[in-house]
Amino acid sequence: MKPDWLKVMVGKLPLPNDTLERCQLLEFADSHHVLGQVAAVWAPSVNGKTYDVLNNGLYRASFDHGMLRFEMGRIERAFIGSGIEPILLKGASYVAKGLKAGEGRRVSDIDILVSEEDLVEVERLLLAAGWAFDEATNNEYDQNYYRTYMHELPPLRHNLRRTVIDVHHRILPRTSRVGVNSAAFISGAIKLPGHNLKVLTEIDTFLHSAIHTFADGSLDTPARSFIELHYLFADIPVAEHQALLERAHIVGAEMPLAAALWGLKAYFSNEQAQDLLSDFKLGVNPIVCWAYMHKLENVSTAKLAKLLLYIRSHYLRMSLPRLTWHILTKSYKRLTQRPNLPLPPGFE
Amino acid sequence: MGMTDFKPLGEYDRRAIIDALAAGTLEMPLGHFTARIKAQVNTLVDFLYDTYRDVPVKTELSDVTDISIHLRAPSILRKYIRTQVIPDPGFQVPAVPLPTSMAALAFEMGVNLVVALKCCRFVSCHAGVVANEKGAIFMCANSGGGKSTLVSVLMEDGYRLLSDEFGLLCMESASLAAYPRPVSLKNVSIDIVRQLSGKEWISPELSGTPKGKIAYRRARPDDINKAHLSAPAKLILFPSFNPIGGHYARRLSVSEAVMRLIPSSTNYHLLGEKAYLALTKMVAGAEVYEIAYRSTDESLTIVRDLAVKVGL
Amino acid sequence: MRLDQLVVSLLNVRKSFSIAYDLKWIVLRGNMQNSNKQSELYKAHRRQLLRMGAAGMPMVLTLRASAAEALISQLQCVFVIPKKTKILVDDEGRAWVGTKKLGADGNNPKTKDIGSFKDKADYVFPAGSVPEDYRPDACAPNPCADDWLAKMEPAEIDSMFAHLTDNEGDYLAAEGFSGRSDDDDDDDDDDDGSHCVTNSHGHSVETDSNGHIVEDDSSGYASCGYKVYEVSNKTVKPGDFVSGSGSWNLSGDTGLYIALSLQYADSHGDAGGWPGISCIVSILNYLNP
Amino acid sequence: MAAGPFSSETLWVADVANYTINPHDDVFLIFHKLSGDTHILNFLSAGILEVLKNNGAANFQTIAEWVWAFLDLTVEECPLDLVEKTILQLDDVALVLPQNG
Repeated sequence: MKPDWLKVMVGKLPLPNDTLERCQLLEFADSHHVLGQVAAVWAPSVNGKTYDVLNNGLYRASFDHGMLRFEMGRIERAFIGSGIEPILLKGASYVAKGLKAGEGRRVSDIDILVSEEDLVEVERLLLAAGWAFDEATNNEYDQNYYRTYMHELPPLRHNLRRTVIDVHHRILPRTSRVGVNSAAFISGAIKLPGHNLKVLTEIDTFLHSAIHTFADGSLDTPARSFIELHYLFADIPVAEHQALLERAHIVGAEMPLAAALWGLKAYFSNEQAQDLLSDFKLGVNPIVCWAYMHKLENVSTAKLAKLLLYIRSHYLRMSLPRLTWHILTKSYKRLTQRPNLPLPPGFE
Repeated sequence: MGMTDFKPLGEYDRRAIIDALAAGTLEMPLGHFTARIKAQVNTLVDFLYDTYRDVPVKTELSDVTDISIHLRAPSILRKYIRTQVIPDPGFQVPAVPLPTSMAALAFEMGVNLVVALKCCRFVSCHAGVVANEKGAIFMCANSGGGKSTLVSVLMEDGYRLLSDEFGLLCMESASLAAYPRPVSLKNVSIDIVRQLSGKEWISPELSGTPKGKIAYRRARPDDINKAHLSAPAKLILFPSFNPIGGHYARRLSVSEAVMRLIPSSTNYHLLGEKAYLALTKMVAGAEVYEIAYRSTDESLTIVRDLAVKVGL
Repeated sequence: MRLDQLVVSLLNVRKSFSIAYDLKWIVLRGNMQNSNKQSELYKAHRRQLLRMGAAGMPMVLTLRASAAEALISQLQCVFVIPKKTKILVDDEGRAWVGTKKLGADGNNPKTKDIGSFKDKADYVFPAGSVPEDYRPDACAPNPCADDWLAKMEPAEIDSMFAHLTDNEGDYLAAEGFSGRSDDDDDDDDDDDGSHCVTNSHGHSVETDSNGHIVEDDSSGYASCGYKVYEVSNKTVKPGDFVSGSGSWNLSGDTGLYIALSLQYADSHGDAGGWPGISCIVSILNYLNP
Repeated sequence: MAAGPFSSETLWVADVANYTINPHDDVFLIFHKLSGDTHILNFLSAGILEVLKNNGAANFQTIAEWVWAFLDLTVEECPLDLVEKTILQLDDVALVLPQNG
């Protein structure tokens, strides 16, 4: 990927006129799952084949959004009378709130956050309503691993619709080295008008995206994450930037915030992000930056970068002995089992 | 730019095609789609020269394309196909690693998969479609139903080829779009069609493929030149080759037809209500039959009778 | 055929979704064809429908299966290899699959069982059928190591494959090859004595008039020329052997079974009694729609 | 199965605003806009949607009585239990919803 392609994808630079480069950009966007977001920006102002290709992205996104709205209703149905109001996270909340970050965005599974004391009841109600644990994780090791060390239940797939819910009870794994205050996020959540569901505030939404991108999980779709951060940051009025810093301090998200601001500066030349960063005490880990840049831009070193990010993400999640044991077990499992096959469009 | 810049692939000299393939700038219109092809496989060049010789192509891109196909080697030993467009998060278009000698098969499979799974302008169903000026015959079957043989036979019976692998239903007009591609023939059907159409229309055979012996029946210049013409479905068939059973034609109700068509579609759910409306509209405008036959001749007789019955 | 067997083989056939629909279809529409809404016939059909509904058949049918989903679901099929099934492989990649007695020390077959196992094999695959990795080392060349299969009359080979035309699908297999009648059990009786096995020391051994091997060594197990793979009663999920890029990654004993299944599918499609063949074929259709 | 908690007193409504239904013979094609799913209903499941559409929310017992009258059926022909099972099948695909949902 060329570094300035992300600017093109959010409309800060025009689409390349060179046909081959335009092809490559669109193919990159598609394979990085942001074609729909590029389409949301460019489809209205282009025609011909460029429009046709972008239109494919719009179809997929609108399918995902339809699926998402339906599943929101199904989740509310499953929780009827329980008084539980799950908090929508990530893509689900962007679409539900009608944020720019949601326009044209793919949503493959639904992330919800519930308080830890509700967890048992939430699991019971979802299982009763037809969700079930995937075969992949329905084994003792994975179940124990998730429940003991992770911040979420193993993914639940609905046995009729094949849609997936990730039920989080914390923002980050129990074992995480980044001490994020999950309770602060949960108590700060606001009701989604017309639903028995909740969403995070603008500031928390941005912070959570930063945490998810930089402190949790290896970054599989860097382009999508950076575009997301770009839009979510733009949703926060400049007047509230100070509040953003303070909130980051309260919830313990300084490091991810710093990294996110670096990303916005590096890929979108965002001055406000730069100003905030310079006010910032905490620096950004150069290795992390290197890894992300190479994963995003440089195919030849991408593998190494991915490995770095993989190990790092687990390093962030757990202590070293546990990490070693986990990676050993996982690689053993990888050797002994075949990967599960991917699902077709819309059935993820 | 535009069609004026296109000329039949067969009229280019080999060097130009090879360079364009290497640069990934070979542009090929396929009905309403265009494909960008990148490859470093000689056997593919041979195949294109033979089977796509009448298809107009450009060696430079005039615009972005719906389909982007890249044949490349994951290892020294094998070449396999990988489309550069991934239809869905985590969903990779599956492709069997095939020896270079089967690059043709890999290419055909790859193009079909992209059209089936990625292109959203049409409802795509597993179906072969032929048409005359009055309308189209839509033959819905998985591979093995003798669909391709039937398509080839009807091509000799005065119909033009719309598509072999996937029937493409336009959501606005509920009519069938042309997608004239080589008709893929398996095992015994190869000889049947070779005798019927003449050997000059049949590609060299690939043997030992996962599907057994395979050869392609080239689309005719007329099929290709009329690719912009859509046709309304007049006759919808669910054929099954049934050597040990009887032969019959059973009329299906609208609801049963829709029930059979939806599972045969690769993108019905993706397209939502527009697809439902188009599909039901197509069915309403046609007569639908489930047919079974014991031989190619028998299938032709049955289809001819039904075609007459619906005024084709 | 018992009903449960019928259903099993029904669900085993390639277009399982459409068949499943056909079954439900009966429930949804009864057998009624535009009969007059007041007629007794019409009411009778409705009552029949309600009885089947009360018996648990669905009153709502959702048409979710897109071809793409059907393709994926085909990859989830699972089958169990019949009890006692063993695969005997020679150094040229021939394979004999059967359930008859074949003693083994690890992968080394008991030399005196080899001849009879080959004679009574349910399926025979020609040279080159078995992937290199699964083949044993060749033994030192000796006079009787020539290809007895090649020397057989076509008719004899046909008779070996005769039972493939028992067109009973996986239901036959579900009974562990016992679908074979005894008369074809001794297909290739006229053993020409070319069943040769060499033991660990490379000494050749002859077969007696009954085609049973008389070997001249104490070890009793062939350490070259032949290998045996025990796949009895193993549960196979072929989809697990297909990588995300759609290629086959075959490993382990069941990997060999799948390799042979692919050979079988090439020549016979999903006809005949090869256990799990319809599952394999449905996956091939997924890989090459 | 059901899509969530319910009781014999739960009041059910049909999601009328979100589906289009076309009868063919005694079979009904339904497209459900929210789920994007296409369903085939028979006269009983379709009849339940129809009475709910005409009469508004009701519990199992009341719906059954409406259905018996509407389809000219006796309780012997169409037991309450079957009506309940069918309503729950409709609940599974969100064609009917509990009212307070």
